[in-house]
Amino acid sequence: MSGHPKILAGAFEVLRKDLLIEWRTRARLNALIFFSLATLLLFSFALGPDSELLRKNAAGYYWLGILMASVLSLGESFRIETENLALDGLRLIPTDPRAVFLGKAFGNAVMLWLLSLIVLPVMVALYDVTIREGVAQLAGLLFLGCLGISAPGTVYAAIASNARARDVLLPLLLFPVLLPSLLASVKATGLIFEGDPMLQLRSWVGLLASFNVLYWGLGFVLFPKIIEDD
Amino acid sequence: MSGHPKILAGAFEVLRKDLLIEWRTRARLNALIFFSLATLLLFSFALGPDSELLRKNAAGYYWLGILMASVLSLGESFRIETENLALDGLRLIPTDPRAVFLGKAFGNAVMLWLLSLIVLPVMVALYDVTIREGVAQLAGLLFLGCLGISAPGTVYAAIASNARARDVLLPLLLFPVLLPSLLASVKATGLIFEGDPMLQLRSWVGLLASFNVLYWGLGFVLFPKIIEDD
Amino acid sequence: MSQPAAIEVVDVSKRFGPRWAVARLTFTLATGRALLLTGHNGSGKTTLLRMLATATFPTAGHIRLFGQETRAERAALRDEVALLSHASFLYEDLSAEQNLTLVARLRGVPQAKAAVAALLDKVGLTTRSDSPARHFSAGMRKRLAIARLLLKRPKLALLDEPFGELDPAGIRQMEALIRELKDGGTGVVLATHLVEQGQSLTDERLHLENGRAVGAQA
Amino acid sequence: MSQPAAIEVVDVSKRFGPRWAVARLTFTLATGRALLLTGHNGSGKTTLLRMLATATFPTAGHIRLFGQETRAERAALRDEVALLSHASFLYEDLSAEQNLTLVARLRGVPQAKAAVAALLDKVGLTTRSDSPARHFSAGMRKRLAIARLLLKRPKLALLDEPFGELDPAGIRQMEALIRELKDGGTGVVLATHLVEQGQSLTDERLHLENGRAVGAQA
Amino acid sequence: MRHWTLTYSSQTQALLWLPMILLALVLALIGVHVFDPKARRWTWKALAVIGVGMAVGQPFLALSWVPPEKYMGDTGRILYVHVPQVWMALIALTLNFGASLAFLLKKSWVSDALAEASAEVGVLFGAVGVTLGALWAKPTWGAYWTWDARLTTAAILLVVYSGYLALRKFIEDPEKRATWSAVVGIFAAVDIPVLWFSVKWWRSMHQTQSNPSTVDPLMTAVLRYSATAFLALLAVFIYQRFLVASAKRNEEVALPEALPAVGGTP
Ligand code: HEM
Ligand SMILES: Nc1ncnc2c1ncn2[C@@H]1O[C@H](COP(=O)(O)OP(=O)(O)OP(=O)(O)O)[C@@H](O)[C@H]1O
Ligand SMILES: Nc1ncnc2c1ncn2[C@@H]1O[C@H](COP(=O)(O)OP(=O)(O)OP(=O)(O)O)[C@@H](O)[C@H]1O
Ligand SMILES: [Mg+2]
Ligand SMILES: [Mg+2]
Repeated sequence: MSGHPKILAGAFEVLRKDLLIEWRTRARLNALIFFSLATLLLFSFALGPDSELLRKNAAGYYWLGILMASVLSLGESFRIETENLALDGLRLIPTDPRAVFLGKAFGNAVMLWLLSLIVLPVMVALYDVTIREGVAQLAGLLFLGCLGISAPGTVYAAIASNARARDVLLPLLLFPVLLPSLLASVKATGLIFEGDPMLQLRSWVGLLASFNVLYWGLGFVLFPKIIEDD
Repeated sequence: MSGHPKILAGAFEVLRKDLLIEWRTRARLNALIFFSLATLLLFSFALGPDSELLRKNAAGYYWLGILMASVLSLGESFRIETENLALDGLRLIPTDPRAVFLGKAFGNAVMLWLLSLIVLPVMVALYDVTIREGVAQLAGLLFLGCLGISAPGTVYAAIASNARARDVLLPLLLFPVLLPSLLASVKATGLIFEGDPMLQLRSWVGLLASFNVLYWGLGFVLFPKIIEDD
Repeated sequence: MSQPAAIEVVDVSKRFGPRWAVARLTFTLATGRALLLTGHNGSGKTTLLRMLATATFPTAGHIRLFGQETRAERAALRDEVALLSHASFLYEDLSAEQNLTLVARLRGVPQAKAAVAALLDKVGLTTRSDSPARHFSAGMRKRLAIARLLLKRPKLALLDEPFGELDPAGIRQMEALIRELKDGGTGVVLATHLVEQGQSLTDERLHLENGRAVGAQA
Repeated sequence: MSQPAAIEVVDVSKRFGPRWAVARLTFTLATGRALLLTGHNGSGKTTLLRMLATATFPTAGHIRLFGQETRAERAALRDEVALLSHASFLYEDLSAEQNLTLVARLRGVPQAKAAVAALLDKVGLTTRSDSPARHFSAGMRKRLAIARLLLKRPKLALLDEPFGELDPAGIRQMEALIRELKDGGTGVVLATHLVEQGQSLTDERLHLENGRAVGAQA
Repeated sequence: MRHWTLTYSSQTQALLWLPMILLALVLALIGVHVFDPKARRWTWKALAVIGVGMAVGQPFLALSWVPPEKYMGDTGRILYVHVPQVWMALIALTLNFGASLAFLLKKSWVSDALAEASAEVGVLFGAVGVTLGALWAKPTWGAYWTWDARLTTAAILLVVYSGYLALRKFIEDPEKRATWSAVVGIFAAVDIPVLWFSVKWWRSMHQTQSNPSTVDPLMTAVLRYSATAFLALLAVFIYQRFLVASAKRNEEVALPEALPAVGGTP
């Protein structure tokens, strides 16, 4: 019934729709940017004016900002699906649930990645860090990290959006599961900021990549179980 | 028309309703607790295994955790009002909009306060801090801080719940305004953890209290403008 | 003018973005009379009713209910006006009974508990009084919304498609209810697409087209 | 059995929490025939239609459409079955046109653009094709949902209160549409509280009471 | 690590085999329990007797019979509880993974109830193990808690599964609860190997798994003995919790009298 090209075509349509909605409301990315900027600022405020400390932990704060933003972004991405039972409508068109997963997860990853790139210069200025290992490498790493957040994030957001207390349930489920891959992102980003004399970057990126393969595979297989109602 | 006793009675009913919903779904507080625990873990994880650093900044992390939770809690508290235009229904009963403000803001403050108290022992253990100035004092300070978050938080949550992309809008609006009172909370809490040889605690608490008076006053006056549609 | 008109709409317009949902509308409804509001989809019926209910206010023009300006006297007027709308105003996570009790307490209904029980019985939801509204079917929600409306007899009842989603028995009950309200002296504005049914229940008719009144006012 | 029945419901029950919305229901509908579904509020009509549409599945029992089991063959069946439901399935922030285009592309409708324009015209929303669904009135949403349904002729149309919220002209159009579908060989299940109107459009009737079939099946 | 070059009498040598024999017995009982439904009436009781009996003897062995640990002295004896507790938690959570997978492959209330039981018991054992580890850490490392990789991953694992249990509480509908929590259970299981290998991946101050060949055979024996005792108790706990869970599930999904069972489980 549904060969691979059909899944990809479906995923593309879902992605296109989400980007259209984003474009029409133009709200999510804008607000996300301000949100993570505010979070970055907050860190520097709450932790006092110790700039050495800030620089040392810049990678951690940076990813925390992205993570917090991701919760909001993922929640919003499924809020539009619960209004009018739109997700039911999508399923019944029919759209392959795996296509929905791919489209939404990829869209979320791209959104987060854009966010992280836009916030990057501000973070660099605010925390006074240097990018030692090349911006292209950093951009690639950021994308990998965002992919790693968005795959489990999409699965969990689908669950949370149907349950009571959806807004609070999502981070509760998501954060702990993300911790290991987040750690890998933080460590790798830190090495890019501070230089990588012992050549550890490779192994952290490898770890992150394996998490990605695992999470995307699991999401692809398991997502249909969540949105199908049987 | 609406004397003070009537406003208070209305505020009480609104509070009662929110607590009833919370009790029926039993979801928000539970989820918030896990969420802030996960956030505390996240901080320590993302910032590396430097326990000296953690202890030093414990107050900051603690309030950041509460603040993040507050964003979710406030959003949820107005999500239930947008379904079926329930807030419109409430207004038309009629309920004094100021009663809605008082009920909701107080309910949110209590929720946050409970959260902060429940998370406190875990935080103390995780970050290895000592409470030098007395637990009762700390509890009072926490309540003051939560009141300081919930008054502007309620106003902004009401704004955000009407706008598009509400989830991302709330923190965007909330964070910058909260920075000063948050800073006061963090400093005062830090002094309680680390001792207060120079007797600065008083002035920070004073600052926090003045912010509270200001925010609650402003909220009381401005909230009706937000939920009334004219 | 011994008694002010129940509704007095003076040159009222309401804009959403670039579009006028209601445009330069003027009419009056004497106390105790019932008005039928008809018009094609999107003609502005709901918008008009929401303005009458003080849920929203005109962009231009004035509305007076019982001689009082809606914008200025909203607090007092809301006590006397009731709106049954497309949106049910229900809290999804409260049970049927809790939803009604909340309103009863806020409205200061005496013997709230008994009143709520009687109304739940009246709309046929007694057996489901503990279910949260989230678990209700479309018609059951409508019934609960009707019960909510009846907790305190209003001086003016604004009914937006009250027959929608109701089963035949429910429709008959609703008709009886409207008659009862009228007989008790309550003003009624009834917006519905079931024109014949509506006409048999009302004294006057206002037909809207693109937010404007069309034809002679009955 | 040269041709399998359009609908074959075998001892179907559906539970929500402790409550049975549909209980031990059995009936068949031959291909090309139209069924009227009636019953009081909360009797299980919507639940049954959602099961027929493969939006949800029975707790016990089997449903076969055109000889295919719903649970197993959902992907193939969804291509042939269309549901008009209480919920509109619309994306609030997409315009009318974008909502339809999305569905057209996912369904692989040829010449999507022209088809969408034709349907918008048919339901009278051409002038509003660029407005987001969020700004639509109740009836306009219903019209858009109907257009969404018609993008591809289904083999089985499941209509849950299709007349609700429509203005008189819309109701007439809907009736004509149902006749047209029937004449084209599409099976129709019509759930409505307007019994007479429904009966004139259908061949058989199923009356539900608390999730059970009542009376002889026509 | 801790080399002991003492030699033991042949009597002691023989005793060292006892834990392995008991372990075989416990495993056999668990096997019978799993594969022979009729035996379940008594197998769990036998396991309970063995588990409780061994657990009563355990303090004697751990606290006085085995000599004190070379570097940590008597505090090192927490090892005999800390380590098996953590092992049991990992076994229970792995079982949760299996049950979740089984539910998704073939829906059955048995696997759902088993998933619920194993997660809860796993979190319980894990919490005890981590708490004991923390108590141990104070004298050995000087602080109850450090942000060491093993400890952090252990904490994460507990939070992950607490989230899993919380999710189960939030969903009323039994079908949805079962499906969604199975999915979450599978995602959560990713952290089990992460925890296990954390000591290797991140050079940790926590002890790596020592190899039996480098540890004193007496210590190994007592450790195995304790693990066997806890394994028996784990099986009993999970089984009892499973009975509670399935009773509740049956109540939730029961077809009422007016509706004699048709079709059966979803
Ligand atoms: C959940 C994962 C854990 C596992 C699988 C685990 C396992 C082990 C094992 C196998 C040993 C013995 C190492 C050896 O001597 O061969 C050990 C020792 C120890 N564990 Fe854990 N443990 C875990 C968590 C913890 C936690 C959370 C703490 C403290 C908060 C902790 C504190 C200790 C201490 C202090 C020792 C003695 C270390 C030493 O000999 O230097 N463990 N653990
Ligand atoms: N999600 C749900 N959770 C719990 N109960 C539900 C749910 N959906 C429906 N029900 C219950 O199932 C029964 C049948 O509901 P259904 O919506 O099918 O009725 P209906 O015949 O369509 O009614 P109406 O004419 O009011 O639209 C009702 O008792 C309702 O309360
Ligand atoms: N919030 C809004 N934003 C923008 N436009 C709106 C909004 N609400 C209503 N409109 C527009 O105002 C007009 C009147 O809408 P209204 O809901 O009053 O119609 P109605 O007569 O109640 O229609 P129906 O019979 O379909 O319920 C419509 O063109 C609609 O698109
Ligand atoms: Mg309307
Ligand atoms: Mg229905």
